[in-house]
Amino acid sequence: AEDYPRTIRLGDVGFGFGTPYGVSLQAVADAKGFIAEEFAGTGVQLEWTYFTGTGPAINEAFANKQLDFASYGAVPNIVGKAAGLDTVILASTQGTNIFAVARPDAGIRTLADLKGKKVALQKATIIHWAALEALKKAGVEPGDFTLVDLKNADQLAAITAGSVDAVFGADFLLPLEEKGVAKVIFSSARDDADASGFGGFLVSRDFRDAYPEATQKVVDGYVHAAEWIADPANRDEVFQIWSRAGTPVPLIARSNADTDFKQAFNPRLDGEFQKRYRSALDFSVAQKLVRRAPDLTEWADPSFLDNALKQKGRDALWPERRGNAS
Amino acid sequence: MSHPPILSLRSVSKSFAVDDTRFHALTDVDLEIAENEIVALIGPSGCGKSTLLRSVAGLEQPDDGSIRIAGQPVTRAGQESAVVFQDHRLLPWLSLRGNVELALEPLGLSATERRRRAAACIDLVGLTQFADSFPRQLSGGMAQRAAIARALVVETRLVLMDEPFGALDSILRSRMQEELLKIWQRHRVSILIVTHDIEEALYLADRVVVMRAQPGHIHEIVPIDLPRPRRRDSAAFSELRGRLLRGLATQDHEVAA
Amino acid sequence: MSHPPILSLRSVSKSFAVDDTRFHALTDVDLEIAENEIVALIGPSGCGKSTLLRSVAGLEQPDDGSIRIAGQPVTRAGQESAVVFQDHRLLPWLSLRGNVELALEPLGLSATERRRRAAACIDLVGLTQFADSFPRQLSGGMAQRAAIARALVVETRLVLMDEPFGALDSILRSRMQEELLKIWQRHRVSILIVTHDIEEALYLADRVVVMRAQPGHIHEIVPIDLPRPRRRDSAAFSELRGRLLRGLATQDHEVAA
Amino acid sequence: MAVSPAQVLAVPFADPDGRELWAGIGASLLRLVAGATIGGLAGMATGLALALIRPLGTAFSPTINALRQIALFAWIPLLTSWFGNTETAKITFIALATFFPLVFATEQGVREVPASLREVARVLNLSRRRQISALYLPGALPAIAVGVQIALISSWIGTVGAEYAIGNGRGLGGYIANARDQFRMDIAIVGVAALALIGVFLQAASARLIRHLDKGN
Amino acid sequence: MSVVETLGGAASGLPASPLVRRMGWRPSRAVLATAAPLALLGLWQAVSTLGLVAPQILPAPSRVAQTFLELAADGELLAAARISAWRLSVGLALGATLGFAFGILLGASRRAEEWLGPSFRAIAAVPALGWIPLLILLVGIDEMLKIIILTKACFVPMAIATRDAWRAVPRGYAELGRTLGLSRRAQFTRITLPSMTPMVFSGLRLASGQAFVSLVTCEMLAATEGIGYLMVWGRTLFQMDMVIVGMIVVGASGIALDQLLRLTERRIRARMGEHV
Ligand SMILES: Nc1ncnc2c1ncn2[C@@H]1O[C@H](COP(=O)(O)OP(=O)(O)OP(=O)(O)O)[C@@H](O)[C@H]1O
Ligand SMILES: Nc1ncnc2c1ncn2[C@@H]1O[C@H](COP(=O)(O)OP(=O)(O)OP(=O)(O)O)[C@@H](O)[C@H]1O
Ligand SMILES: [Mg+2]
Ligand SMILES: [Mg+2]
Repeated sequence: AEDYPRTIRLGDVGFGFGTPYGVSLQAVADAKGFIAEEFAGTGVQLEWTYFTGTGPAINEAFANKQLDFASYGAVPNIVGKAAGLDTVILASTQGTNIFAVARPDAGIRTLADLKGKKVALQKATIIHWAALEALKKAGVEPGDFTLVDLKNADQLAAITAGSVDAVFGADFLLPLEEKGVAKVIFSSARDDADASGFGGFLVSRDFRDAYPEATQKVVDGYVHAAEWIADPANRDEVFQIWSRAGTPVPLIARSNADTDFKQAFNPRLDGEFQKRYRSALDFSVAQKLVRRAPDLTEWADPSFLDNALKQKGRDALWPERRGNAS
Repeated sequence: MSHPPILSLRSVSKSFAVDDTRFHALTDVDLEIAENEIVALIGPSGCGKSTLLRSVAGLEQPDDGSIRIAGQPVTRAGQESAVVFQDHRLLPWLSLRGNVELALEPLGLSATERRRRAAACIDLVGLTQFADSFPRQLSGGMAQRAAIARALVVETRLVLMDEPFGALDSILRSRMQEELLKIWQRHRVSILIVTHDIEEALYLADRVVVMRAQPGHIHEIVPIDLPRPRRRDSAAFSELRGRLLRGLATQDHEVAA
Repeated sequence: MSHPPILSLRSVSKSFAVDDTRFHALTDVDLEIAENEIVALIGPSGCGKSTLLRSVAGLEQPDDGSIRIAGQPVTRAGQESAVVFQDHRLLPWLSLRGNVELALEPLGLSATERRRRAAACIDLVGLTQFADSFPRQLSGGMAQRAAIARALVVETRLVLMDEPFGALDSILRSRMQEELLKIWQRHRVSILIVTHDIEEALYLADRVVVMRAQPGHIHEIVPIDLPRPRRRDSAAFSELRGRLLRGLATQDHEVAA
Repeated sequence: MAVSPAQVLAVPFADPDGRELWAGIGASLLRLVAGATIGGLAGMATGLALALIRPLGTAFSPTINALRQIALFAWIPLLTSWFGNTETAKITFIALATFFPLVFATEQGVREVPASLREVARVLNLSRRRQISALYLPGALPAIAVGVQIALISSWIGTVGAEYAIGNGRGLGGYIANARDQFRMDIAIVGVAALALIGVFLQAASARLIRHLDKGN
Repeated sequence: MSVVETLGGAASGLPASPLVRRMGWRPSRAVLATAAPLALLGLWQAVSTLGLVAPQILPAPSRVAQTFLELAADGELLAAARISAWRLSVGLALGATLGFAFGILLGASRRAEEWLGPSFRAIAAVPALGWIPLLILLVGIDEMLKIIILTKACFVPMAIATRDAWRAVPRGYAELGRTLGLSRRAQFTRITLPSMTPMVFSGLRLASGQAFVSLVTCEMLAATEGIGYLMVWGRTLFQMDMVIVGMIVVGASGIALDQLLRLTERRIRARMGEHV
């Protein structure tokens, strides 16, 4: 009984009018019971919280010892780590598809057209990071446009009211196109996978040290979920699960049209992971989001993931990526 | 009375709406005041003394009857009369001089003329050295004298006073009464004074008007033919006091609010 | 005075700090009050009447001297005495009965006993039918009688009154004076009453204490040996009035605040 | 983003997301009751203590007054960092929103109980407890009543504000925030209207309650 | 008075004479009032130094001070404070002026109260939090939004206070003005206005308090600069020291403005001869 805690608390990003629901891999693991079945017979309770406050909220929850596991974007978890949260990265996750939309009358067709324009996004998020990456590749330097820091809801209002020309964000931007307020000019899944959101599945170090066995089981369940979601046959069911958060299925389908779930939820802590996290670290330092960059090798602990991948030939499903550092 | 009346009220009535019914504060009041006369109004609380005075001051509009000052019907507040209220009502944000000068503003005088006249009146009430003091720096008696100065400065021929010394202690009060008489002798104005103090009425007035309540009306008018200065311990004084007391005491005057 | 004193003051002094200097409100006051005696305090405004009374009530702490009630030094407010203030000071959120019963609470009586005694006292002051009214529903005179009931209900042997009828009009006031004497005759308490009304003092008191200001001290004590009921228009009354008036009038009493 | 009034009216009944309004209002009101009770009682007790115990008042009144000057919403980041996105954070915030107006009103009200009535309590030899229950509390009631009215509005804004800014869980604030995030202006308008209506209702109810209590004056 | 009695008096529990009381140490107001915050500060530093609370939850005061200096040095704090102050002053100036005028209208005219009162109360009932989502659509996210919200926040308490002040002008003063035969204008400037001053000022102080609350609310929810934004940014970066610096700046400016208004009021009333 000492090997397991009574409850295990997991957190992820979520939305919803009533109680929020998740829109990522944990929501699938939750709905399908992949982690719960690992603990069958142990009496361990799983407690899922889907945070509408996203990154900072999850950091606060870790700080207050209200969470054991959480998935969230690289930028906020770097911020948390740098501020002294003692977390450990267990797996990586790509997940979020990043979009850019522009006002139809602004004459913007590609990212390169954003020079000299007013662009809204929420700073200190993976979207901020991904947007700068994507823009850099399109030849637009940070000095070439005006950046306006707005939260999701305000971005919608701002582009509708014409206060900004373009917005970088997630799938919540897509309805704008339907309503004719804006049109999509960029989708990371379609145009540049390197500019997709990237993050990690983290555990608090205290938990890992106290309950290595439970940690292993959680990772096993997590990888099981990633394996299940990677199967294209399950796509429709995934959309159903995600739609509980309030987004209609067709919209989810459209926003994920170009997403390969196998790659998006690739849990590997491999070269690709190293590359993306280094980029996020550089970004965080350059943007002065952190006072000091955390040490990645000390931070990530692939042992649990490796155990999980060894089972049932999952190794083959996700071959190691080299991650040719750019 | 040899002079023509400065003030005359003819069958004045006034009622107030109180919870759907009408409360008759004054019914059919007839009264004349001659030039230079002092008339005191006494009567139990609620008998309409203040209402009568306020009607003369133009602060209330009688339902019926006519009020004339120097022959003119009263149509607006402060017409040809000056008022001294029980609470001095000096404006706290003005100095004594400022308060007195304020009364002169509507007269359209020059600033120097205003100042001269205010100073003269302040001197009359013996407050010259306090002219620049603010009301809070004055004692009750001084403030009341200042209020009298403010009433006199406009030189109306009729001064209305509603219990002007009610808030003062008895010693101060008798001194103020003497001062009022002195001022009156020098200034020659007519005074209508409300009081609830029989002695005060007896000491000051040429005639005492005794009112009664429910409805408010004049019960009797008692001429006080005592020579001035009057002595409160004289037999005639005592006799008149007894008469007024009887006139008042027959009526139950205490009513729950 | 055949009885032992219920109250005795021995060389009581009291000063207040006013702008770095000390203002002497009372110096060296000696006074005794016998059982069943009524003593009136008169004097110009500011001569320390209230300060003296408040010291006896335990509301002020004298700098010097001793105050004893029934032989015991006064150490706390309301010790062995009951107080009637000028303003009735009824708690506005309690009914008349509630106010009177409140005074009985520290005595640790049963609720029924409290109610019985309160009802008896309210009856004594003639307010039985208003027992459930709130203070705002009472006229000034009724509220003051209620305050007297509250003071009497605890049955202390000494009642202190600071200008208890000062706010009432003269007719109501003389009626209250008579009532007070009736109650006193039935209840046999000692009364120390502050007043600024010479007639009131003469009408009520066995002895009148005349105080003077700067510093506050006792100027003279005048025994009033008139039989009760007293007549205000009797020659002896007038004579005593004159004497007290002279005792008071020689001092300048008006001071700017 | 024009939405027709008819559309908006239908939202709380017809729309599956819009229907969450009722549960949200319920959750908000529960939170309001919890937070306002804690904050209100604490505020009154503190105000009473500050006014009646002199050294305590001199020592802490200025500090509390200074803390009061920190605009309410400025507490949110601190509270979330202390309590996370939890009920505790929200209820603490609501309690704070109630606490400050009431401390101030109670302290002021008790201080302003006329010295003349305090003296009555003293000469009547009332016990400390009775002085508080028979004199200070009823005497301060008008001031406390005004404080309660301010506190009620402030705690209602605090409730919705906490839900809006802290997120997670049901509540009217979360409802509005979500409507904005999903760009459902019809739902947002319904939420804001509910916010205003409940505010007006609370104000009217408190005014009536106070009139009922304040029978002595 | 005999010696025995003096002793008796003292022994029976009479408080010491004023002389003794004056000699005895009594903590002065100022000492007590500063002792409390200093003690709290000490406690805070002790808690941090002893590591009882994680620094990311409650940074030490020294850390906060350092952050304050850093933010002040690189101009970030000043820039934020400047934009917030600008919004605040414009909102306060507009809101207070309009509120004053509207309050006079409500006070002076029964009909205005009957016609405009209900809609005024309805508007007043919706807090800044409610206005932001709607206004943002109408006027966008620019300065206009903040100005409107702050103006409304000041307008409401100012209008209420002015209306009540108008109604609270003692009837006696109004009557005096009439019996003196003052013109309407003179009655307003010489009597009504001066006697309204204290209540209008307390309305102004209330308005400034409301302005601060709304300023922080809208800067936290919909702004890209200002002190409120600085605090949200601190939260995003998980740097509580930055958040606390923001709180201190907001609190200190709130106190400063309140004191400034009190002082102005005292000056004005003192010049009008009142004892304050
Ligand atoms: N504006 C009013 N509305 C209703 N009733 C009024 C009004 N003014 C006066 N009254 C009533 O009219 C009656 C007469 O009032 P008034 O003030 O003239 O009495 P008074 O003789 O001056 O009494 P006091 O000696 O107490 O001053 C009172 O019963 C009073 O309640
Ligand atoms: N708490 C106090 N602080 C300073 N001075 C005081 C205080 N209480 C009374 N005094 C002063 O002591 C003097 C005596 O006051 P007291 O109230 O005893 O006079 P009084 O004889 O009752 O006058 P009145 O007839 O006006 O009631 C006055 O000059 C008063 O200003
Ligand atoms: Mg009257
Ligand atoms: Mg006195």
